[in-house]
Amino acid sequence: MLVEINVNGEPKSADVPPETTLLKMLREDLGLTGAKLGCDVGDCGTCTVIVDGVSVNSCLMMAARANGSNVTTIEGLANANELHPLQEKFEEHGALQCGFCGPGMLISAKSLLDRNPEPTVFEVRDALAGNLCRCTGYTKIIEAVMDAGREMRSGQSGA
Amino acid sequence: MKQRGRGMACMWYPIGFTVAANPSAATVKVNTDGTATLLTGTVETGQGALTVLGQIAAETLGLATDDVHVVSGDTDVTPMDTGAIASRTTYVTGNAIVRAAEKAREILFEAAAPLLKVKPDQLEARDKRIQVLGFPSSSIPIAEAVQHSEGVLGNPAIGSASYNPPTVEMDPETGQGKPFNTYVYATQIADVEVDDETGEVEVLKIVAVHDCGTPINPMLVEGQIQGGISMGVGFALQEEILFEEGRQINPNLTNYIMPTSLDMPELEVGLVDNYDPTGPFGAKGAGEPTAVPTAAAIMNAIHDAVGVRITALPATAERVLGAIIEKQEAERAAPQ
Amino acid sequence: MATRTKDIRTDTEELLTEAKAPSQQPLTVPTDKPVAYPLDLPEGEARLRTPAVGQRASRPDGRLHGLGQTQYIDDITFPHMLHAKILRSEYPHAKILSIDTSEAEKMPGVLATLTGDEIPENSFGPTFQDQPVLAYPIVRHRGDGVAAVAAVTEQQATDALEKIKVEYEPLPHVFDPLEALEDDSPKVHGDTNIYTSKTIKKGDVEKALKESEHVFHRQFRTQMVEHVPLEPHASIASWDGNGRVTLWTSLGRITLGREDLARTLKMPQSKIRLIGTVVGGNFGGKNEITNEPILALLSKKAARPVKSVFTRGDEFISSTIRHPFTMDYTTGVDSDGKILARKIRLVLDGGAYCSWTGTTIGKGSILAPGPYNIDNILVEAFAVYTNKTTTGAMRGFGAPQVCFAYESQMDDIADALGIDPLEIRLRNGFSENSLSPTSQTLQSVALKESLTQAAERFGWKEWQE
Amino acid sequence: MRALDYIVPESAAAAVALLNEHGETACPLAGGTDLVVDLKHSPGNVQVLVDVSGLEEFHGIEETERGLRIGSMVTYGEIMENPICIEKIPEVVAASHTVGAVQTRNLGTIGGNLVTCVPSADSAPALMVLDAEVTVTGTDGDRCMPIEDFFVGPRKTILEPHELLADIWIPKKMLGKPSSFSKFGLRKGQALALVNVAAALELDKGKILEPRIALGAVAPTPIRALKAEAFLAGKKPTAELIDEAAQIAVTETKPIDDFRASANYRRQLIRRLTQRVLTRSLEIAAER
Repeated sequence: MLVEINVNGEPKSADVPPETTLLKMLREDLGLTGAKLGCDVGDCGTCTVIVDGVSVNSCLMMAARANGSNVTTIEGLANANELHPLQEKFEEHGALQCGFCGPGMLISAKSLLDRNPEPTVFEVRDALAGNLCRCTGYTKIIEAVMDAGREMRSGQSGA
Repeated sequence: MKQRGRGMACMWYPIGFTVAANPSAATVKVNTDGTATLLTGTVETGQGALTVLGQIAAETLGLATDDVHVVSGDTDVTPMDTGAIASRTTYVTGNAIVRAAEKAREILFEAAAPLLKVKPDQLEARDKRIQVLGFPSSSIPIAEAVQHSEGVLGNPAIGSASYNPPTVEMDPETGQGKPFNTYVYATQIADVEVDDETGEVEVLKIVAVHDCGTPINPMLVEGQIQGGISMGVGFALQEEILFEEGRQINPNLTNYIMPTSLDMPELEVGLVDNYDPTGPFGAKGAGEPTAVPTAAAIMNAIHDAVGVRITALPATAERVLGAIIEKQEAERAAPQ
Repeated sequence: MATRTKDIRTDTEELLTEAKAPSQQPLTVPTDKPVAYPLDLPEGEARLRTPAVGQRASRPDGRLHGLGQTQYIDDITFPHMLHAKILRSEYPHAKILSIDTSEAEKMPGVLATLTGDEIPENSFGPTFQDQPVLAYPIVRHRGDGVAAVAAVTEQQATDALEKIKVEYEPLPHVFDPLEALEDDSPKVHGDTNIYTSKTIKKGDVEKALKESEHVFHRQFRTQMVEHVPLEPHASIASWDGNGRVTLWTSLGRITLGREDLARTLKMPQSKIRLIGTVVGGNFGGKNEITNEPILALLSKKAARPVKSVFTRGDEFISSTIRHPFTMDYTTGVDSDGKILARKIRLVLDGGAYCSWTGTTIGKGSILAPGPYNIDNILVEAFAVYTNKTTTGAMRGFGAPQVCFAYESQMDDIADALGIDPLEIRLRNGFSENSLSPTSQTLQSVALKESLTQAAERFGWKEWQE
Repeated sequence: MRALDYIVPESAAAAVALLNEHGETACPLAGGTDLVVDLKHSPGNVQVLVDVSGLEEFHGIEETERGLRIGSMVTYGEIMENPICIEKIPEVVAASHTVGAVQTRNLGTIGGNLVTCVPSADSAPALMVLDAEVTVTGTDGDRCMPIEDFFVGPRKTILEPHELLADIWIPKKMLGKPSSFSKFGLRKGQALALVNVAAALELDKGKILEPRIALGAVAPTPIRALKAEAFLAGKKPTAELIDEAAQIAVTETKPIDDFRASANYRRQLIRRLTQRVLTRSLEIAAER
C-alpha cells in the first residue's frame, strides 16, 4: 500500500506491504537508518521518532497508521549549517559511548524540550525512561539535556 | 517506614589477561603537514578507545588530539591487537602506540638535529614543534621536520611497535606467580533507602573514587565509571536471567529488569592522583573495574539500613523483605 | 539425515521477483538534504589543544552518533543481500537423530540452508574449542543453533525455520552447578563436569584459622546476568570472485576473530577480511565469533551477501552471559580486625561451553581474598558445565562476584568487632609494595587513597557520628 | 511480521461492519503497543487489521451533565496533559503516568489498555474506584455497563468479535473525589505492576463515606475489594482500622506465583499498598 508521510519537512512516499512498521519503512524504504532496531517490541527506545509532535516507538507503529503524518527523525535535527543544541551538548559532554541509543535518546530529549523548555532533573529522567542505555549510566546524557535546555532558553531570550 | 543506610566497598582489579600473552601492535605515520595517522587493530566498542589512543599518539609526537586520525578495525589494514577486552586497551595498545610513535619521532629528531645544530637526544616534540630541550625558542615546526626527512633525506616518519605486558607463570600447585603487570584500585560508597514494609531499595547516591593511573581523558574515564555503576546497580538489585527446565523465561527487556534513567542514583565521581611508570604516560585502565564494587557497597548499605545481610543477588524487594521478616521473627523468638 | 547443498539460483526470473527486496535499496542516507553537516570544531575545543594527554577531548565518533550517521552493521546493506535466521534447540540436552531441511528449502525466497555437519571444523572457543558453530550431533543447551536459513527477507527466513524438521533423542540434563559437581550427575561433555580449576595457596590457612580469635563463615551466591548491548550481535558475509570472504562484524576483537574463522572454515587467514564497525555495546559479550562462520558458509552457498542480526531473544539465549558464583568464605581475624587467614571455595556455573571461563576463574581466584594483606590464603575454584546458557566474558571476569562476597564479609567482621567499616579496610588494605595473594609485589597502589577520598566526598565520618 | 491486510474505516459503524464481515480473522488496531508485539511473535489467525485509532467518534475528552467522557482512542499522553483530567480525575492521570514510558504512552490508548485486559492494566483500578462505565458499540447498537462487568478474565473482555469499546464515562458525582493510586513494580521506569491499587472515599462528619478500593494484578481481572469497602463504610478512620481493612482486601485477592514474585509477597504488597492509598485518600478528604 502507498504510504505518504512528511519526513523532516520533505514529502516522502513508499509502496510498502501493509504489515510494514514505520521503523522498517524509514530504514529500508526511505534509507533513514538513524532510528535503530534494538528490541522490536517497544522496550528499548532506540527506534524513537516524533510523529505529529509526540515521540513514539516506530517499531510499534504501523507505517500505514503514520500515513499523512509529520515525522521527525534524528536526521532532521541538524541543518546544513548547524547542529541542534542537543547534538552540540551531547558531543561536548561525551554523553554517548557506543551511540546505539543516541538517536532515540536525542529524539526523546527534543520531544521533552519542545514541550517543557525548563525541565527539572526528575522530568528529564522521566522523559528518558523509555530509552535504555547500557554504557553511560545516563549521567552525562541528563547533564547534556539540562545544558541544552539552558542554551535554548538563553538563545530565545537573546533573540 | 523508609530506613536510610550507607555502605562502602573497595576493590582491586588487574589490567590485561591472566598470565597469557595479550599483545597489541601499532603503526604511526606522520604526514608532511605535521598531522599523523595511527593504525590500530582494536575496535571502538563505545568506551572511547580510539579517542584515548589518538591522544596517546598525539602526546608522544607533541601534537593535539585532533591532529591524529585513527584507523582501526580492518584485518586488511590494521596490525594485530588482542582486542577490546580485559580493560587492556589504554595500557597495552597505548604502550604499543607510545613505542611506535617514538620510532617515528626518532626519525624526525634525526632530521631536525642538524637543522637545530644539536644531537637528536637533545630534542623534544612539544606544541607541534621539534625543539631543543629547555630552549623552546630553538625549534622548527614538526611539519618542516617531516618535509625535510621525507622530501630531502628520503626517510618518511613512520614507526611500528608492539607491547605485551610481562608476566610470570603461576605455579600449578600454589598459584604463586606474577599473573599481571599492574592493577587498579577503587572505592564506592552507597547511600540507600530501604522500605521496610515492601523491601524496596532505592539507591539515592553513589560516590565512586577510582584509580586508573593517569587519566588520559578524564571525561571518558568518568563516563566509564558512571556506566559501570549502572551495571553494578542492575547486578545488585534487579537483573537476573531466570530458567525453567533449562529454558530462559525472561529473555526480553520487558522482564529482564535493567536500570532505566529513573532507577539510577545521583553519582559523584572522583579520580585518585596516581602514576604508573609502566603505563603510557602513567595510565592503567578503567573499563571493567567500574562495575566491580557497586553491588557490594549497596548490600552493605542495606545492612546498615535494616540490619539484614543479603547473601544472594539480586537483592530484589521480595528478597530484602523476606530477610527483614526473618530477622524480626528471629528477634521475637530470641529470649529477652 | 542432514541437508544437502542447495543449487545456486541463477535464473533471471528469480532475480526479477526479488527486485523489490530491501537489498535493492541504496546504501546510505538518500535524503534530499545535504548529508554534510557543520564541520568545524568549536573554538577552544580540547581536541585542538596540546599537550594532548589529560584533555577532556570530545570523541570524533560522538558527533556522528548524535547525527545518526554512525553506521552499525544493520545500517549497511548490499545489492542482492539475503537475511539469515538460526533455528535453536528444543531441548537442553539431546542427541540430534536427523535434520530435514528439504521443506524449508522449498519455501519462497529461501536460497540456502546450513547444518552443523556441513561446517569444515565445527568447534571454537578462546580456551578450549568445545563449542560447535551449529550443534551436531549433540545439543547442550537451548541456545544451541541447529540449522540456519538464508532467504530474501527476514520474514521468509523466519517462516522457513518452522519447516525444518529435527528429530531429537533427549539426554539427561543437569542445571544446578552444585549438582553438576556430583559424581553421578549427568555429564555435559566427557566424564566429568569440572572442566577447569584453580588453586591459590599461601601460608598455612588451617593453622592460622585455628589461631584466630574470631572466625567468620558465610556462603554467597550470584545470578546469571546478560550484557544487554543495545545493538544485538550482527554480521554480514560476502565473497568475491577470488574466493576471498569479507565479514562486517560487531566483534570486539577482529585479529583473533579472523584466526577463529580461518580455523572453522579451514581457510587461509589471507583469504579472510574482518571489518569491525563501531560496536553498539560490548561489555565482554562480543569477544568471540558467533554467527560469522554460519554467514560465511550461507553466503558461499547462495552466492550473495548474507546478513544476520540477532533478535533480542537470540541475544539472551545464545550469546554468553555472566558466570553465577557460589562462594564459601571463611575468614579468621584477631581482636583488632586484622585478617589472619582467608579460606575460599568458588564454584562457577559455566553453562554448556567453556568460552572465557579460563580468564574468569583465573581473575576470580586471584582477586577473591580482596585487596588486603593476608598471610594465609587458600582459594579453591572449580568451573562446572551445566545444560544452561554459556557463561563467558563479562565486564569484570568474576571480580564483581567475589567483591560482593569479600566486601560483605568485611562489613560482617567490622560489625561484630565494633570497628568502623572504613577503619577496618584501612587497617588491612594494600599499600605500595604489598604482596598479592600470588606473592606479587604490588606497585602504584592507590587503595587507601581511594578509600579516604571517597569517605571525604561522601561525608562518611559525619554520618558515622 | 506476516502478511496482513490493513483497512482504515471511515466511521465507527464502518469499523463494526468490517469486524462483523471478517469475524475472528479481523482485529481492531488502536495504539498497537500490545497488538503489534503479538503480531510479530504470536500472530494467531489475525489476517486483517482494522485501524480504529483515528476514528473521530472514539476521540475527545469532555465534561457533560452525565460526567466526564473519555474516548476510547484517547492516549495516556493526552490524558496526562488534559486540564480537566488533571483537575477532576488526578488518580487516573497518576495511573496513566505509570504506564510504560513516554513513547508507549503517546501510542497506547486507554481503550486499548482495557480491551487488552491484562490483569495488571494500570488504568483499571483508578477507573473502577470512580464507578466508571463503558460504552460498547456493535452491530446491534450501543450498550453501557459498569467497568467491572467489562472484564471477563485474563486477556478476555465481554466484547463480541464485532464490537468495539467506544468510550469511558466517569459519573459526575465521582469527579474530584478524594482518591489515591499506587503501583509497585520491579523498577521505577517502564515498570509492569506486581500490584496496583486505587482507593476513593469521602469523610462525612469524621466517618468514612462510600469507600472504594480496586486492585490490579492480584486476580484474573482487576477487582474491587468489596468486603474491605463494606468494613470501612460508616466507621471512624484509625490506623488499626485501615490495616484491618487492608488485611480484608488481601483475602479478596487471588494473586499468582510467577517468576516476577511469589503470591505470598504479592499479598504483603497488597496489604501495604492498600493501607497507603487509603491513608492518602483520607488525608486528601480531611484537607477538604
